[in-house]
Amino acid sequence: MKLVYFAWVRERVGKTDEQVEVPDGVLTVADLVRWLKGRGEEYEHAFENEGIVRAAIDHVHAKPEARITGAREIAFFPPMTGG
Amino acid sequence: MKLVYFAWVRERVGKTDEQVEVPDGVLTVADLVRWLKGRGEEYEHAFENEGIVRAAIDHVHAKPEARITGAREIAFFPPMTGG
Amino acid sequence: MAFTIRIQAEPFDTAAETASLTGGRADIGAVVAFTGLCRDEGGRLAALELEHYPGMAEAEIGRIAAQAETRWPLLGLTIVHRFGRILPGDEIVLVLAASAHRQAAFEAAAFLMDYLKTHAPFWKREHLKDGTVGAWVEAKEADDRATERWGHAPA
Amino acid sequence: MAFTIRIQAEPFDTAAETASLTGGRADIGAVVAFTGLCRDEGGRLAALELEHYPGMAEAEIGRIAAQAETRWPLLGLTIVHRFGRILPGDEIVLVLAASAHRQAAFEAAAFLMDYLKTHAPFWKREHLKDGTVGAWVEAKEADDRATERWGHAPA
Repeated sequence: MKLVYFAWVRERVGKTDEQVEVPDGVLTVADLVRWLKGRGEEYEHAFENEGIVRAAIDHVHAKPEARITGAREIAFFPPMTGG
Repeated sequence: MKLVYFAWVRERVGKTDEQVEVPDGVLTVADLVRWLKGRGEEYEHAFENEGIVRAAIDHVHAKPEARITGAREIAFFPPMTGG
Repeated sequence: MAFTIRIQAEPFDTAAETASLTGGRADIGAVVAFTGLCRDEGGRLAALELEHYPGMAEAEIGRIAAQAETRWPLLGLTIVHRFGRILPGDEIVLVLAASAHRQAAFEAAAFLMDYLKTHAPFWKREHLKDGTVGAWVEAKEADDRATERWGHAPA
Repeated sequence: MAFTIRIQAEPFDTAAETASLTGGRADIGAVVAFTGLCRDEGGRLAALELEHYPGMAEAEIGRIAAQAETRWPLLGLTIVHRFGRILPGDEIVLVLAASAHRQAAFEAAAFLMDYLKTHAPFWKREHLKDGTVGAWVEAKEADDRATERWGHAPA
């Protein structure tokens, strides 16, 4: 599964994207965030306020409780400021 | 005092404008309309539904009860359809 | 505030009007441009004829624009209204409202259009494809209702 | 319906976009064009940097546009959003909404802008005149509230 990061989430994680193998039991976006936070300080920092960071599964906005099974690409980013 | 007419009011009256001397006692827009209606069929026709025709005194929209004393130009026209 | 009002028979150039409103400035964050066009009403219409009241048209649009300026923090305003014979597909009216933020620009442009429709002294008559001169366009109650939503009318 | 969505680094040409939306047609009575511009924030700002999520940006704006199409009787819709480095006074986003009547065009353009602000995956960062890279622009609660007034969000 490919993870991609944008804006200050990208800066805190320190990479634009990465390929990960998530363990069994990581079923939702929230599970994935919890698992990532266990992987190092940079993730801890990026997701320190879980209510702020948004997610998208395969280019569609996703809530924390959304299932990630079968997803090709999951993105994490701050609230959007385009327009 | 100059009277000017627009759109179908102009067509019914049969002229674009005219100079009139209004008699004493014609004090408001409504008085003026009443006086005009006594001047001939064409005015009778133009103002047959007094609630429809609008007026302006010196380029400012005016209600039937508005005073016409001292006005240079009074206009009569249908509801506006610009924009 | 940049404030332009023109009543003219000639077509207008929206790009040039916009450039003259925003050129050389960096305080404007939002421009809303409304363009009103002549429809052919399903192929029935050959042209619209727009009659206006010279002098009052400029004055009344000026009063409407001044009202918009007191209601919203505008950084620029352009209103161009054409008169005369206008063909289907051609432009009739342009309203440009500029502000730091989008809400003021959107609301001011909508307000201006509602008031132009109901207060600016212009009258449309239809010329039909069969060569006849059609009826004067009737004012729409929906336009009066749209105008009423803004509350007190400009004097 | 004419439906154009583009994400690009290059400036856009509003007049050309409008012409391609309305050209050769006589059923459109109203076009609302919203242009969002880069402000210099009182001279503090040297540029805005716009990061975006390629692929999702197009997809999300497509979903927002499809939602607008179900809500209003639109005859054409164009959305162009830039990314990269944008200088004060330059254009960031263009929304064109065309309809037979003005209300649909105004409402659709306002709806699209509210959703672009809160749902399209773009992030702005300030580059300051003193040469430093400033903060990522924070999302505004006012934008969320503006979006909520339209009711149910697009899927």
